[in-house]
Amino acid sequence: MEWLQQFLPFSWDRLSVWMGVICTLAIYSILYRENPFYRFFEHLYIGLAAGYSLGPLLVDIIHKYWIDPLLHGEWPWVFVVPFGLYLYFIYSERYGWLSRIIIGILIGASAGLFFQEFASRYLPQLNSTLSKPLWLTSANPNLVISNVINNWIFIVFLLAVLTYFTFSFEHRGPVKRVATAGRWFLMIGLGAMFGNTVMARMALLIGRIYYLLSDWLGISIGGG
Amino acid sequence: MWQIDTTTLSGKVSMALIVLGAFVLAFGLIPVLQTLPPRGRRALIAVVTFLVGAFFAAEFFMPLTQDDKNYLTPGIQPAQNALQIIGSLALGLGTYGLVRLHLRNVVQKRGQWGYSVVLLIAFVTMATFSIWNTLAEKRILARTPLLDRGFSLLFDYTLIQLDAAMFSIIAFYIYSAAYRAFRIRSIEASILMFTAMVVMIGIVPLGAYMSEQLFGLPREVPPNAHPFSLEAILYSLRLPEIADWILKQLNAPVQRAIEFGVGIGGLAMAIRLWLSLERGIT
Amino acid sequence: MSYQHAADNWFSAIIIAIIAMAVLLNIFRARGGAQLYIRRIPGLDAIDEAIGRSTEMGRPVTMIPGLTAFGVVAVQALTIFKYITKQIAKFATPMRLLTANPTVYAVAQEAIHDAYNEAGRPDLYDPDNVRFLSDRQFAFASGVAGLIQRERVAASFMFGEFYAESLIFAETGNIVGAIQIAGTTSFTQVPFFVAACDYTIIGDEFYATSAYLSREPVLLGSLVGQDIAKFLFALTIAVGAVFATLKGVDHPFIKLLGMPGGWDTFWNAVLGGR
Amino acid sequence: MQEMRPLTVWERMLAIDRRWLYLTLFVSIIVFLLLPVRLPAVISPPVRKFYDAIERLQPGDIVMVSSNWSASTIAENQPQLEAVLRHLMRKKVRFTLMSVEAQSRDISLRLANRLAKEFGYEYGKDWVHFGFYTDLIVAIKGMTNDLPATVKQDVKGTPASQLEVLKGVKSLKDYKMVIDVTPSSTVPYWISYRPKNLIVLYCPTSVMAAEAYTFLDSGQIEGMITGAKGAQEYEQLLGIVGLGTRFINGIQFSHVLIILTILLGNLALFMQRLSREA
Repeated sequence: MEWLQQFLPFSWDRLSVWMGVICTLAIYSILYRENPFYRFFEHLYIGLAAGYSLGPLLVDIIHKYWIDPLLHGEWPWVFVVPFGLYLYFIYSERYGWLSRIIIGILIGASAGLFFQEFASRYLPQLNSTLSKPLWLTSANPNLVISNVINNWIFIVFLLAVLTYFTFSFEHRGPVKRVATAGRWFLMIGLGAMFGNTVMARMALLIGRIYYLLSDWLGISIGGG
Repeated sequence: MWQIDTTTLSGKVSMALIVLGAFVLAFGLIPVLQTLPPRGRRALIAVVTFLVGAFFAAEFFMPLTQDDKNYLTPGIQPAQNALQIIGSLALGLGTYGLVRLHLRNVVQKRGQWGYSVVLLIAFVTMATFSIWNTLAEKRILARTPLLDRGFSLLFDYTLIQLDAAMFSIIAFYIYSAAYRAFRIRSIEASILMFTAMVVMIGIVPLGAYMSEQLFGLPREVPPNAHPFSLEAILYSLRLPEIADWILKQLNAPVQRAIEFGVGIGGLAMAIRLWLSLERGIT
Repeated sequence: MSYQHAADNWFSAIIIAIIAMAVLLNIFRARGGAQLYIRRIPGLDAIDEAIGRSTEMGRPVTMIPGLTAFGVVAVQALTIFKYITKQIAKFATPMRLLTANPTVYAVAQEAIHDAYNEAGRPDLYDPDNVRFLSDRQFAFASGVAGLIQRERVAASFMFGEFYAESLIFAETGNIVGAIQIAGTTSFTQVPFFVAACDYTIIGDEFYATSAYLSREPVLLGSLVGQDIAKFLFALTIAVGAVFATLKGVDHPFIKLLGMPGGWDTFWNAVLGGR
Repeated sequence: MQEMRPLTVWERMLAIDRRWLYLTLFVSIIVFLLLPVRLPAVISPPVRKFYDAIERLQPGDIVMVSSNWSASTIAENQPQLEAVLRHLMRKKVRFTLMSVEAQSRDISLRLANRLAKEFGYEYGKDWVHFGFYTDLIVAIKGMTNDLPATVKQDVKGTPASQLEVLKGVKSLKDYKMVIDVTPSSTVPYWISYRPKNLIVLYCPTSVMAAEAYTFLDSGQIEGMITGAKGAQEYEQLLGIVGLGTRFINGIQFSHVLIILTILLGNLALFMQRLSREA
């Protein structure tokens, strides 16, 4: 009976593991059908998640960037929070528009910062695409025929998919064929995403079942 | 000039007055702002949005005075900290909205309000423990066994488990959809499915095992082998190699074309938002 | 490899300025009343075909904006639903618009009401047909699945931003044999829609669909400007690739086309009389 | 109207209750995890480049680890973060952690504390955690211009100026590398706003992996570990048995199961349509 003693939630660690198992099984009960057990734990989850975020928010940000500087006398910081609180008028009819001033600050900042992102994120990709030579020439000595073939495939695929995403002119004749090919090439990219997404979702369930087998039931899984 | 010595009593008092003054100013300004007509309000929002955007855009576009810096760069760092604060207030908005909704459910005894009580109790308990834990880490509050045990139970063994379980459900939906929803009904769907299956098998160890045991393809290629020699070609037919080639040569250009579409669309959207051309949204 | 400032390569400032001009000019042209052309994407033909077949079956049609929060994508999804409602109003086919966001629900009521008026059938408008099921992801999904199965829906239209729960809609739709058309800007969901639905409108096409239907000037002008930018990218790639083939990948002109530091390298080479 | 004839075997197969399918998957994964099969991984090029990039680091170099995952993707991101931190500590490299996801702040801190004990890494001298940041772009730009002023203090409240690990570090420019362990699209912001010479290494959940191949091609990302599968490859390179190795049988055989299920579903539909026309 000794292993039962070990297994049941008498010690603090075992109680914690059992708590984790109950939560997991409660969420999985929705697979059978919606039930009060699931609903209780779902609301528990939403409440805990919202409550937890206040720690990092208030201490790691508000305390560090606002309260601490004020305690050290850096007075210009004082205005950020009082005006920032206008955000909380968002639900009121009369004062709702005040919150949109502060939202305007956030939107303005994200728009102003986007120019650097456009340059940094997309131009190196543009440059890397046009640095793909399409023929064996003396200008690129160490080029191999397989590179040239791959470069052709790369640029043809890219331009075809780009053509598919154009809308301000009618797709007729050769352009229509290129756009249709573009949608088929798009399917290859989507196939790669499909395969990876299935792997991701399976891994999350495998992680949960591993927790039940290993941490709860104590079965050792050595990865085969 | 931007610093008050708060070690002295007079320093502390003046700082407290400044804080009070800031709040009085912010909330005293509201009646004044309310007098603005609707057109004036939209104009004020548009001007604020434009000025904030202009600051960051200008810092990016202005020529440099010395290494990697221009006239506006020193202002970037404090502006970032201010945005960090406003960003966290905006994040807190979601929590505020959630609590407000469920409080109303409880007060008005709206249907199933019992669950709202559960949510609010969980919220208050976890908020207390989370704030206490974070403050204890910064050695502002004492760290007691109650804190360690309570926070660990609520965080490690409840919130973490519920979060992990909630998202693992999706695997079940994918599996039942695989049986009844994923139809190979058109050329497009068959291209997608075939690519997905090759990638799914090619990227896992099973792909290599099958290539070697079932199809007898070579495990590796002698370094000096000619690119078109038999070994090289057989080697490139292994499932892991095919999957890697699909991902690197066929999938990459498609993703890059999508990136260009998203990037150009993003630039157009940034300009529209910056100049408040987007009607009805903000 | 990254830009701290446009000065790292003024080519970036030039290309951003050209695209900005293209977008703004076309927006003001459209606002000035110019008729900007946006092609009718095949997705719209698929929608019309689905509407036609659903009227033969005489069973209801569902419209699902998903979990889309109120914003640009939600407004455009409702534009598409308005178009569908006007088409089915001619055959008095019953419809259900199911939302997971209270703001979207309120705006949707208004949009569907206008749609029936514009179709000349205000009598068909029933406020109960537009419903707010729940703001929780899986509760909303099971609510939609239940309705699709109970009413043996003929066609299901899903437009907006979607997450993993979209699989439940698509699967239930397949079980009852509904025709399904989806359109989303969330790329991670597109593969599943393509596999599960009859037709899928992908990424930028979503914006083109609503622009085509709403003729909204800012959207039209922006799309035309974006097309010009895409043509500019394609041209740069073609010119650059040919140049790289002839002159070599490390030529200063290649560095000029987008690499940080490329501007100074190029002009030093040119002025240095290479 | 629906003819009243007995359902063919195919129709019964398609009309199977969804809950039987869920049970099949659950039981199958338990079986796959317990299979005593060990298939060595093939090291994919992105993982090989990731490993080589860290191998090139010298003891004393400083690296930023951005951990942005909550427990919802713990099965994919935790194996990655563990493998990467073990490799960094083996190389005696200084590292600093930061999070733009609230939950990740405490998860990554607890995980790093556990591993640091194993390698004798001292908090404050060899590694620190900078805590939570609401906005990633704003944090990166701030740190690129002036790291101590942006960070101000670590999770333990020690001012940045007194952190020994930050000796000689004025901004992100003094870092060798950033490793982004994330389930969301945070890497494009690292690519866009980082200092010029900062190497970016990427640990995405598999959902985000396909999109990143354009950044691998352009060199904006040096290496990538794709989900738990990539972690298994990395563990094989490190010669350790971690969660990736323990999950891989579940992953690869569930792929086979999914493929067979899709084919079976299509076959059942095809046969059903055939029998209805006959």
